[in-house]
Amino acid sequence: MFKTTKSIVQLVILTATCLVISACTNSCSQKTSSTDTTLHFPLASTIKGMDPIQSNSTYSSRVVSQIFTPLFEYHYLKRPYELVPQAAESMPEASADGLVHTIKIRKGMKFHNNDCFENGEGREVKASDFIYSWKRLADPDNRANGFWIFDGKIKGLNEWRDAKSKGEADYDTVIEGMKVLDDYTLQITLTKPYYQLYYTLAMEFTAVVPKEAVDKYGEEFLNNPVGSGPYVFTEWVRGSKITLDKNPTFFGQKYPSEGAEGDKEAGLLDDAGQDIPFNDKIIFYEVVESQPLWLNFMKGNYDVAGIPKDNFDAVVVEGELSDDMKGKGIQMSTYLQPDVTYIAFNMKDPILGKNDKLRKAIAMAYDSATSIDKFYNGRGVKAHSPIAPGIDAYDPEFKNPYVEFDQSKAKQMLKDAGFPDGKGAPVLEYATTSSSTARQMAEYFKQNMEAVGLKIQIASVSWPQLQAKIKDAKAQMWGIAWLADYPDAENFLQLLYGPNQAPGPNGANFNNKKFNKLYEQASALPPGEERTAVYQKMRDIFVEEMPWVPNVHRKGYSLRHGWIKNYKPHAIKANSLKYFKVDTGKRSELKAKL
Amino acid sequence: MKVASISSTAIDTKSKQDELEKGTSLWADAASRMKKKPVAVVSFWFVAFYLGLALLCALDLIFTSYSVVNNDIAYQAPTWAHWFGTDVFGRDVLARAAHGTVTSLTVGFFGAGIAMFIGTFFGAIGGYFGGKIDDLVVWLYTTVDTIPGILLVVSFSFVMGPSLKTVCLAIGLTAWVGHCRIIRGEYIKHRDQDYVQGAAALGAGHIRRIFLHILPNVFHLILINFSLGFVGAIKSEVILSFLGLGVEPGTPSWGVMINDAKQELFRGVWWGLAAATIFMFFLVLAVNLFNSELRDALDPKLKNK
Amino acid sequence: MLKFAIRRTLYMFPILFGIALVTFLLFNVAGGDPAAQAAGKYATAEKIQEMRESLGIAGPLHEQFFGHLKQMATFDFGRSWSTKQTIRSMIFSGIGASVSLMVPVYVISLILAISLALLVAFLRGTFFDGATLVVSLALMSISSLVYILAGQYFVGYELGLFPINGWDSSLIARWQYLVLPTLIFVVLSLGSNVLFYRTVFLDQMYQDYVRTARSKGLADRVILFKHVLRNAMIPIITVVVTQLPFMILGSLLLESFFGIPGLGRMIVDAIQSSDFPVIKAMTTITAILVLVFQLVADLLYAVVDPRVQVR
Amino acid sequence: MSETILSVKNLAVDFKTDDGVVRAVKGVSFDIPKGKTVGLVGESGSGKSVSSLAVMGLIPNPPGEVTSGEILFDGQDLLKVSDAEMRRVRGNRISMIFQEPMTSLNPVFTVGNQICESLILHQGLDKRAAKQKAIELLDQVGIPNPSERVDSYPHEMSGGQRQRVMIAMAIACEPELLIADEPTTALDVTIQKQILELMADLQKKYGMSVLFITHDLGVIADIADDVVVMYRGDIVEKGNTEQIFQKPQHPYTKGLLACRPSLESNPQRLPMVSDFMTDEGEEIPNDIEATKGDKFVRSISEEENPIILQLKGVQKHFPLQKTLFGKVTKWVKAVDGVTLNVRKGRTLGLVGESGCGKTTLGRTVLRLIEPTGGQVIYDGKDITALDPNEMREMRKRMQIIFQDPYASLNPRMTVGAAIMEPMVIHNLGGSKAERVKMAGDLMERVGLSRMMLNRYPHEFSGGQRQRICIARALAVKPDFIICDESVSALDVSVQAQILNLLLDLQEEYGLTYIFISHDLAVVKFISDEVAVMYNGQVVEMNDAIGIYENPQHDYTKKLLSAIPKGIPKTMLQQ
Repeated sequence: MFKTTKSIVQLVILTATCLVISACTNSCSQKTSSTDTTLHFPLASTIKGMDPIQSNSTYSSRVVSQIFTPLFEYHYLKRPYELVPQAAESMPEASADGLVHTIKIRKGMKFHNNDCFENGEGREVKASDFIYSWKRLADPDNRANGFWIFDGKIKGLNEWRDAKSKGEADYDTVIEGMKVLDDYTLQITLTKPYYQLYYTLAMEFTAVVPKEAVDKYGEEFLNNPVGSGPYVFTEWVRGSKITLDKNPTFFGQKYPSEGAEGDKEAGLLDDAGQDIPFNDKIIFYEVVESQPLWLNFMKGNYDVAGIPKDNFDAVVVEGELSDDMKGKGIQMSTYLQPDVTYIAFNMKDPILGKNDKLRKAIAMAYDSATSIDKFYNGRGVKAHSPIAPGIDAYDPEFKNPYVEFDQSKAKQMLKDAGFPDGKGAPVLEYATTSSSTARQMAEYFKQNMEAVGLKIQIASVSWPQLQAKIKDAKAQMWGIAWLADYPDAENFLQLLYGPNQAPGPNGANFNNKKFNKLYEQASALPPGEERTAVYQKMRDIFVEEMPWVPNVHRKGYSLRHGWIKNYKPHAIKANSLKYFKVDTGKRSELKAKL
Repeated sequence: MKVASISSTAIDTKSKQDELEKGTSLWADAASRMKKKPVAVVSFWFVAFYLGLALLCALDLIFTSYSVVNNDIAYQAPTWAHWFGTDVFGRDVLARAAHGTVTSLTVGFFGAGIAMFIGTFFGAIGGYFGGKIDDLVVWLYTTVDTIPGILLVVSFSFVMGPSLKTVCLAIGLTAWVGHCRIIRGEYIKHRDQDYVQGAAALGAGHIRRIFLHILPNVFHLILINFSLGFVGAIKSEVILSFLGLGVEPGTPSWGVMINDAKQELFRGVWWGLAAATIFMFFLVLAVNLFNSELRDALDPKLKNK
Repeated sequence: MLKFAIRRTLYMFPILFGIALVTFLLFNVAGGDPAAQAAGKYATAEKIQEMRESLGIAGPLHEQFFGHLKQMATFDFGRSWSTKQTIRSMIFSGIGASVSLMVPVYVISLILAISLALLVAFLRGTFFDGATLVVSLALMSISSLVYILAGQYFVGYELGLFPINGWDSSLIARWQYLVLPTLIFVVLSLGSNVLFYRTVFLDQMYQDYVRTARSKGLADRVILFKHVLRNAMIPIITVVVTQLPFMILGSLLLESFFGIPGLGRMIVDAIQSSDFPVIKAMTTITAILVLVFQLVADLLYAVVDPRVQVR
Repeated sequence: MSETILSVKNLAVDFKTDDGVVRAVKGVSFDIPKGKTVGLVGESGSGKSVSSLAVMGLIPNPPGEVTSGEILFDGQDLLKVSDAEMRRVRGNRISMIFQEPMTSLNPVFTVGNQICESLILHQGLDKRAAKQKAIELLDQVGIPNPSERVDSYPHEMSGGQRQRVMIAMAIACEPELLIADEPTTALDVTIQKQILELMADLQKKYGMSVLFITHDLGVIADIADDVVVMYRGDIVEKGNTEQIFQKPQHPYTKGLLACRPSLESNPQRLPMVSDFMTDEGEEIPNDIEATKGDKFVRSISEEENPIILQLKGVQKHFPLQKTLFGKVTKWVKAVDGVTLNVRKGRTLGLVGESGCGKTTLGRTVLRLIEPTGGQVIYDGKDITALDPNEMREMRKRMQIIFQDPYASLNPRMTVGAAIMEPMVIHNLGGSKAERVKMAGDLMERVGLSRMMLNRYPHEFSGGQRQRICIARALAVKPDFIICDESVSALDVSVQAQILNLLLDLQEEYGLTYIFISHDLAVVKFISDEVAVMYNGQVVEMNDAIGIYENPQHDYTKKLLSAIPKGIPKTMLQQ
């Protein structure tokens, strides 16, 4: 009896010992040699692919923008944001009526070396490659996410698109509005003035792709991206990590030598005029859960991180990074994001759509200041209109009377709306996604409404379901956010333009004739005071109608380890990784302390 | 025809009541044996405690503060006033955990109850009748069994929208397979036993044999599987919350509390996780222990071991 | 034996039909509209309709069902709607990850649980037996989510013994990421496994043949390891083999939390993005795997248990 | 006085149960002389098996425990030796054969492997030598083709062969003492005879002592030199076989011997233990000889006893093997064309060994199993053609009592509810109170108190349960009852009571019985006519006396000759 017991115990102990030994021989954090300049960059989500024409998420464009190059980009350091040439040789020349734009592209710019090319060597990028890439964006077969930027704007493009879907046109068909003047010169002709055009030419959607790669990889191009950017795609372990290597044939950009105020003092100009990119390799990590992302950052396995909402109090003390974090060499940057979060009403809803007083009552009953504290750790500015900070028509002084939290006024308004103390009002449905935070926000909204007597039912659904609900105009109210694609108020106001109704981007189905007219008027105007005035008129109509409850313009907080040099947050464009520099000496020194 | 007189175990003719000796049913026998086991008694009282707690909470007699919002004291660490601190809206975590009992017990009872009902019904008719009916039952449960449970549950909540009802139904509609298999096996075993054959010889019909004769003899398995399913349902609720398919937002639930903890832990808020885990741990452990004792007491095979 | 295998294989067809029916009902009829989502943030009505057609969800239901059956029959589920990869390549890349997590988990927990259960069965009725019973039940009384949260926080972060999560495509570099999830998985499955195997062993300990073996003068050790173990292997093998498909399919929770790009994670992603082809493919493949391994279990049963005559 | 190999002194064994400590063996003492066979006889619960397990040191602990006494084997107290030493004795010097040949062998090892185990362990043989020895042993115990069968698995052998394997295993190390615990109880009589002969041969060959435990006095008489009679944990009488059988001293022994139906006599009623002894164990004067030599026969007349049940070519075939497409290629012909007549108010005995189809036939008659061919005509109606409603009506007239009283009552139903269920189904007795009264009357009629109606089956003994089954069958006032091995699971003393009860009821209600049994003596006692079944067919039918005194068919003859005569071998030699 004793013998058996012993042998089993031995077995158990042996197994356990093996585990422990294996644990101890393992170096517990990722090894980084002192000369390894790899940038470890976490993405708080998985991404679907790396095809520029589909890259509509912040996470995928983060990766795409390292591999591909559009014509323009934003100056890395200057604020407000300023377009500068990237693949283009210089900024374009526009005709007097603003309809014809001529753009010169860089000479000697090459695609990444890839098997799709002869000998595996990337060939030179020509003007025709851009035309090809844009046709790809317009090709109905590709169902590109980004086509809206050109939709109805470029002469002959929509016609080509229709013809293509009927099989009457192909990529060789010449489009009037997109011409190649010579190998290095392009000309775009617009149907009407489109002052956001240059912005769109800085978006990843318009980046240049080689036909050879698209032909070779077909549908799987999104898994095998070939571009002309500073980094070359090497490997993607889907759902886990993406490895990019420095592009040896990159066309040679330099680190900018001028910046905004204070940049020099911050050391952001130390590397002025040097060749970028600095780092040999970027590894992106797809980390869905916030806990492992944060823990890995704290271990120094990731170089940068946002601050999870729930860690905020531990990390930021009175707006400053905590001493503990500072002691670890961690640095923080904050910046206002050109975005707005809001609660949208479905204006087609028979109750909400026809009763502006009810909408206003809801807006006044909602305590957005507390919600900013609670859900954004105070990281944000209360929103009064759809237009976000950092954009021409944004007025920090502007006050929307209906978003001032006041329960008694809200009750009065509710009475005016025909529902004294909520009596007679039906139960309203608030749709939300089901993540912890979204759910808590919904609960918070419900609590606020119940305080004035309105009954709310929360429908918690998946993100695709929420989108489907909005696109079918079946949702009543929902919380959502919009992040600017480019720094122009038009990008926000189009969310309320009547013809953009669901399934278009105008999910609230707001359709106000005056507003629509003003929108059309503004789009024909060049940037300037006149246009800003029109934007502000539109804003005032918004306030009178309140198709949304604007909630917050968020503030970005980003953290990085002390060994990351040249870090400056950029709210619109995600291609800044090429400017970052890993200080390897400092990395080994600081990491040892973590 | 009075069926009740057969199913009820005692014959209570008033005139003869005092004459008749009292019999001890196998249930009473098991109960008396359970009473002698301290573990069984303690776990029974634990479960009873939870039931009482849930009842009092459901009637809003205790921990009435569970939904009182006070944003000024959000995420307060445990104090004498709030033993398990407060949550994101300054609500008392202990009160919420206590009210979470209602949710958990509801999910446990209805989830397992639905599963038992479906599983017993199909298992009984399949095992009893055999042949084509049995083929159909086997086909049904094999089909359900081979589809990953999670996909089924997700689809149900797609259709019905997440709510307590959905959670119960989704769990019930997926968890019956194992039970069905066991019950079917038992019915196959029992249908040929002498007491069933005897009932048949006395003229008892199928319904009578299935429900009045065999069912009471497999009922202990239903009870045991119910308590296993009960525990499974409570644990599933947590996973469903993780997938965002849990109860309606605002309803106190351990699953939601544990799920929220995945972020809260890092701001040092451990009490939500602690409260939910402790509440759940003791309930599940008590049911598990009770089940294990119940099995010993009810399963004749294990008797005298 | 061959005839039995053929019959069992044929038996899979009605089941597969059932699976096709259930998945179709759930996803094509009752599920959300994937087209709206796939169309993106600047969608138009035409674009969505266009999308529906290209996704094969536009026609009348019976045509859709026929298409669904055809896909299942040809194993050609096409490409994922969201990642555009062929589903075949997605599955091949996912299997490796899932298997490299689940094989160690499986082997370790099997060895550990069986040795513990043997020990407990041997010491039945003692304090050690009772304690193991209670500890096992206690282990089963904590949500698996709590194990993961606590494991990542304490073992990965506070103690820093292993990487908190991560992945490496090289098998050799990968293992360090696997330690923590493996550890957690083993712990969270240990309780129920020990109890199950204990019951299996105890069942055997009271069989008449054990008494016969004792009457021959055999030592308890021999009886346990030779007679009891061999008989207990019969139910154990059935359970172990029928669990094998889940080894390939991986663990949904662990893969999500530990960033392991396996099939479990793939299913979660597909659910969250209503990626029907992937869901259909995974459902069908799971079902076939389950059925195949049930068949294997039955055949193995016949090998281990001489009493079973497979006809 | 011959040398003693084993001497048990004052042995007491306790069992802990949930209801307290039960003393199963209350201080017994007996000796086993070298080279002799001692029969340990007693009814269930007498403590005979526990005593033998105690000798082997195999009392399961917990819950059992030897609380006092000595077991001297070859001068050594087995209760005091270490585990390791005890293991050297077990299987080597003392070995044991168990009752259940089906479960006592490990199903996953070959029989050879299991025989070799003790050879390798105790005699230090290597594998090849052990296997060689195993083949020899199998040959010795009469397994044909031993060099092939050595690699067989237990399930590939018949019950008798398995018991031979068990014996081979037990004698492998040529033990000094062989303990056989009911080794033939689960076997058919013809097989039993072979096994007993084999054991006697082997004992002679090896000069072993044998402790033979059984409830069957007939077997004891055949094999034992000395007899020890146990009753409720005590030894009531011991002595040499002839003396016990000729001049039993203790009233229990007297009763036991008397209540056994025998082939030689045919009394009108069986004597019962209670005729000899009160419940407290006091003797009641009685003369055993009174019934000896009775040859009671009931008359059969066409007027009073017309043929009420006719079986015409009844068939029941079960499919055994199917093709891929469900076509049956092999059938088991459980009942293969049986034609029989049963007379009203009389008993037809149906006798045969296990697997002969007698039980299937019984159930087919009641349509508990649907026949695949033939007709069952009861009182002029073809039962096989009745619709469900007519069949339900018919069930009032035809009833069945099963073998296992433990399995045939629903354990979750009070006996009152069980007895009243048929009344509810068939709407007998207007009110519940009336039904309770009727149930009470039935209880009293079968010899139980009406006060017990609210009790549950598990609170009754086997004999009482069988009485309840009879009461339940009587509840519908049937005129025909099939008794399917209805007394086979009972102790002899109880069996006698039930048989007498059945006879009384037959007289009182004019019942017709088909009495199915494997026990020829019982069938002979209770039946007017006897049919012998073999391989699904009736091979011989005659009146009860005739079939025993003048068997025609070879199988009947074989069956009769295999029955232990119940006469001590020493007397036969005289």
